Amino acid sequence: MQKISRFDIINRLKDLLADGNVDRVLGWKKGEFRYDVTPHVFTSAQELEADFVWGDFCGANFSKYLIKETAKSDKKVAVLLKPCDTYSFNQLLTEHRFDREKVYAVGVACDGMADIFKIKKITGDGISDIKENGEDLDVYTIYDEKPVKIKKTDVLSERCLSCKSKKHAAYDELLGGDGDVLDSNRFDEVAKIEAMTEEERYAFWQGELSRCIRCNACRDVCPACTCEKCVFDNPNSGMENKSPANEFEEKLFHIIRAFHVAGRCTDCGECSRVCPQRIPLHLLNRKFIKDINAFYGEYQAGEVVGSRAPLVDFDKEDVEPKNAVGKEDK
Amino acid sequence: MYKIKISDLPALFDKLSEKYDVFLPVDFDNGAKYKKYEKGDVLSEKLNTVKSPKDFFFPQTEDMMRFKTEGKKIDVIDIREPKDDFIVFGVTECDVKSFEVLDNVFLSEPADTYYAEKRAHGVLISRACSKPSETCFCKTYGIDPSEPSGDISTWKADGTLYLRPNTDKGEAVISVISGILTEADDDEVNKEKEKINKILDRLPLKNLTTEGFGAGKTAELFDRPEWAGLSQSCLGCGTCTFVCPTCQCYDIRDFKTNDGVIRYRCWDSCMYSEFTKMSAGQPRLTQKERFRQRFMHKLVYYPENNGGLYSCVGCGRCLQSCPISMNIVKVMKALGGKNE
Amino acid sequence: MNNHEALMPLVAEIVDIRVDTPDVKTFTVLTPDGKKPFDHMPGQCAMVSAPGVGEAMFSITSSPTDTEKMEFSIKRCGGFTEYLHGVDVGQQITVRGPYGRPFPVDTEFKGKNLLFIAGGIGLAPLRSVINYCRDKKDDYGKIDIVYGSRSKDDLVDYAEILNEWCSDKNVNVHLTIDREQEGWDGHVGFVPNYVSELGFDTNRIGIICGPPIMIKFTLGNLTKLGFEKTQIYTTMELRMKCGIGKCGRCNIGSKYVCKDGPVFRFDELDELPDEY
Amino acid sequence: MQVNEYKPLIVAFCCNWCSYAGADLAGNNRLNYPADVKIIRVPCSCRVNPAFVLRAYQRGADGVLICGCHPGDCHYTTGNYYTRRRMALLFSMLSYLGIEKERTRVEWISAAEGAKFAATMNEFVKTVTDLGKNRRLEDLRCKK
Repeated sequence: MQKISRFDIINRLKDLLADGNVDRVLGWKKGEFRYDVTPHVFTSAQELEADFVWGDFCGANFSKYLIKETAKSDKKVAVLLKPCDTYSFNQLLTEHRFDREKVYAVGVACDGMADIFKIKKITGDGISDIKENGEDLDVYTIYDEKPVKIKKTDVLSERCLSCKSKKHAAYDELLGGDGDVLDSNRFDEVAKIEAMTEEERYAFWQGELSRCIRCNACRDVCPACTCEKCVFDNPNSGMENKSPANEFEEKLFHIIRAFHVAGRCTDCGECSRVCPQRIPLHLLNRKFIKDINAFYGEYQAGEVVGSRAPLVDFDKEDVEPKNAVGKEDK
Repeated sequence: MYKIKISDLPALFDKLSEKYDVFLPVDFDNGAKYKKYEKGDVLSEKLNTVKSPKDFFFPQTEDMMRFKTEGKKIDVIDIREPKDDFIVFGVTECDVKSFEVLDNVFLSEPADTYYAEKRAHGVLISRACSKPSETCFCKTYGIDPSEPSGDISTWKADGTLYLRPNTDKGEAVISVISGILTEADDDEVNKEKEKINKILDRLPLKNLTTEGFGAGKTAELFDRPEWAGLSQSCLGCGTCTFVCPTCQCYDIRDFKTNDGVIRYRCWDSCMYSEFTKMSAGQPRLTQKERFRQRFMHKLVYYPENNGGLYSCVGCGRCLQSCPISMNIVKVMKALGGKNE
Repeated sequence: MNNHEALMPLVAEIVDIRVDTPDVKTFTVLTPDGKKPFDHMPGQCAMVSAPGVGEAMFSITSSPTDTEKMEFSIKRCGGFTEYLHGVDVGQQITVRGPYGRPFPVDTEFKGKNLLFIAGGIGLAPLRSVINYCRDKKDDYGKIDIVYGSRSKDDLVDYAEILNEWCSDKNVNVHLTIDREQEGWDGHVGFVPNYVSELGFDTNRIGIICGPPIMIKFTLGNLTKLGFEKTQIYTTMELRMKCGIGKCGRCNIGSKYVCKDGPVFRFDELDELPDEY
Repeated sequence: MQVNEYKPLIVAFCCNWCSYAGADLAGNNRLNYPADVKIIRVPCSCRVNPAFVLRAYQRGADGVLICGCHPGDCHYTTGNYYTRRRMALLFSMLSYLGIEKERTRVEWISAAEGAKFAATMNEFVKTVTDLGKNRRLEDLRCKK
């Protein structure tokens, strides 16, 4: 159950629109089913009342949309940001990707998002409705009158299982209060892979990455991937490619994708959320984050606007590359 | 009509794989996926595989030819090898119908020989959808998932699999396994069909119609203001086009190896910004035009060129995969129906 | 066309390169054994490729009546054309085709007066029709050609225009350049205006090719002269990969430029969405 | 034994100011190192994008070496400090993906260290020879 209700959010957003502070709101729009929520720009109170949703399936991070949205008009846009989204928000500001003055950031408290894929693994296909019921989700299907009761904690999306922070890193106002930076276990999975033998690691990633269909969803959704022309789309880069033609191309794409956001990735988890093949892409990004923390000191991208990213910084006493590999667990 | 106990399916697959390469949907951690049958593989209960079976006929990447160059000389080398017969098992009716859509494109003159060769050697064994998903809307296009077509149709009922060959190719396959099949009548299958049809009436998208779309609707739909709102949060990734069983756009590219050039084709997506880009300009400038192209193509342009047939089969894959959950159903609901 | 191998190209050799303007060259192409690669009709295109560099669609600029060779006039404007402009005679390339719907030279054009209007490299696709009609002059009425370019040096096929076209009895050539230039005593001004000045009667078929902006204004001016859209043709260009209406990128509405075009009559274009 | 003796292909990115000069010195002093090392001169080791390393493997390299000035001696003052961070992360990632960590290496070689250059190359070629062919980051299309 989310701390703040849809009703309260709408009321506040309506006020903001009425005050003329903002002329539009970037929020979540309801879909055909409970879980297929779409990012949408709302321009009126009526529209908000009819279509705005807030609940366990509002995973989409709006930070990246602000680049496009703020360029459209001089009026302020209100944006709803969950705690993890605010880190991306700050990171984009650090990189001067949009004008802070044109944004009114509304932080919403988040209790974690559910993963429909995990739900379907329990209930099967044919979901007709999902109702929030305290700490549970009641999932109704067209095959049964009675709902399947699922504990939300059992179907939390991957990134929420190891939530790094319930504290908003940026906001103009908060709805539902603020939380704390959490002592997250998000590097456990990475450590598990590091502990494997070289052959096991190779086999693991071979299995994961071979599913890639190069739809580019991970890249296009990533708030840190904001190049105007990606090397993979640029015929002059020498590495333009559209298809996972073989194992090499798969690895090339994913290593470069993760590397390019290394030090800038806030670990928002959008890449893994959107992957149609459910490749745990966040484990690549987290590896870089973990290494950066181990080699160059704790760093959380997007925590502070204007912080210097580790890859555009150095220390004379930095670890030598040959000593780095395998020394991640200091 | 023939039948075999579900518990005897491994024997059936073993027998078939002696003669054919058999591909069937198998459950993996990340969803169902077509896989070449190996002993011990179990047919998935899930109807939708993440990727559609179009892969077998129109693979994501396909080498077409090689070039050897020496000085100013070029040598074109045909690298196609003869294809063996293969079976794709457990294809749902929407996916079977997707081949009709692809055939109209690839087999129309001049035929695409790469695709045609695979179609000639592929045997489609379909299956009735006993447990459709909430995202299914094949009925919208008049597709009947209780009456699957393909070379052989199958139904699952009461621990038994019923098989009915529909074509010569299908008969040939049946003759390979006839030793382990027994003859059956239609009763159980008819009961199963009835059951399926009752379920179809409970599907949430059962009332979706194609009203407002189809041949001749270009002028009416092209400049509708709704496109801007529908496409505003589209990321421009290619997920919908890559999981779609009917999307068929491709790119032809060259890869320079250390020894000549491979010309290959790979799936492309109208959602990509460089799709139509040329030195002279770009006719589809923003994501709105690209987004509109995809749906106009499926719902208007394709039917215009193919006797009213829509190039969507209602499999629902894009509903499940789109990162922002924008999809053809939402587009049809926003633009279709009666226009006031 | 060899229907069975629609995507399989033929090897061809560049046997002659003519420099037309600073950025246009005309390439003469034959098969390695010295023949014309394939037959075509005026207005049709071919996919020209250099393996590892690129493949692109070009109009065949030589006339079908030339049974000896095939020619392409190509402007340098992208990666692949840059490459072509750098090669020497003897370089092999690949070609496949012919693709697309030709100009209706044997039906609607037959017995009519023809008015060709071209700008810059836009003459390339029309040259094949012009020469076809010149070679079969008994089948057609009077031919007028209005051709303009930025400068005298940018006129494609200048030598052929002067030496052959101008000396043809039933051909009238009207040349113009955008700005005054030393050594030019012909007309100066933009093509659309020149067309209005020349004031053609409507007893003819118009065929326009050139930059989009030129096409737009010329069409307007022809309409003012009383031309119907049903008697004006043009030829289009969009990005293509397959050439046979399957790869899905050159469509305008339900029409594929590679298959249903590149030649369109303006009333046909009116029915298509404005996305080109 | 001699028939199939495996000779690895090594790509060495050498910084123009130190390592490339070091290679020169090695040559002038007639110090031997295997001919299978292909040197690519770069203005600074910092010019080496991680994609270059991967592309070298794609094109058939069995080992990749990045050579730059000693930290603190960069011609551009700080370039190699960035190289150091970048490559530390890249190598760690490659190892994470199960690719032999010994295949890729960074070495600091000054213009005066001709002997070190030759010794490094000899030693690296031996290491890669022992590892065998690069199988985990190969692109089959580029083979043969």
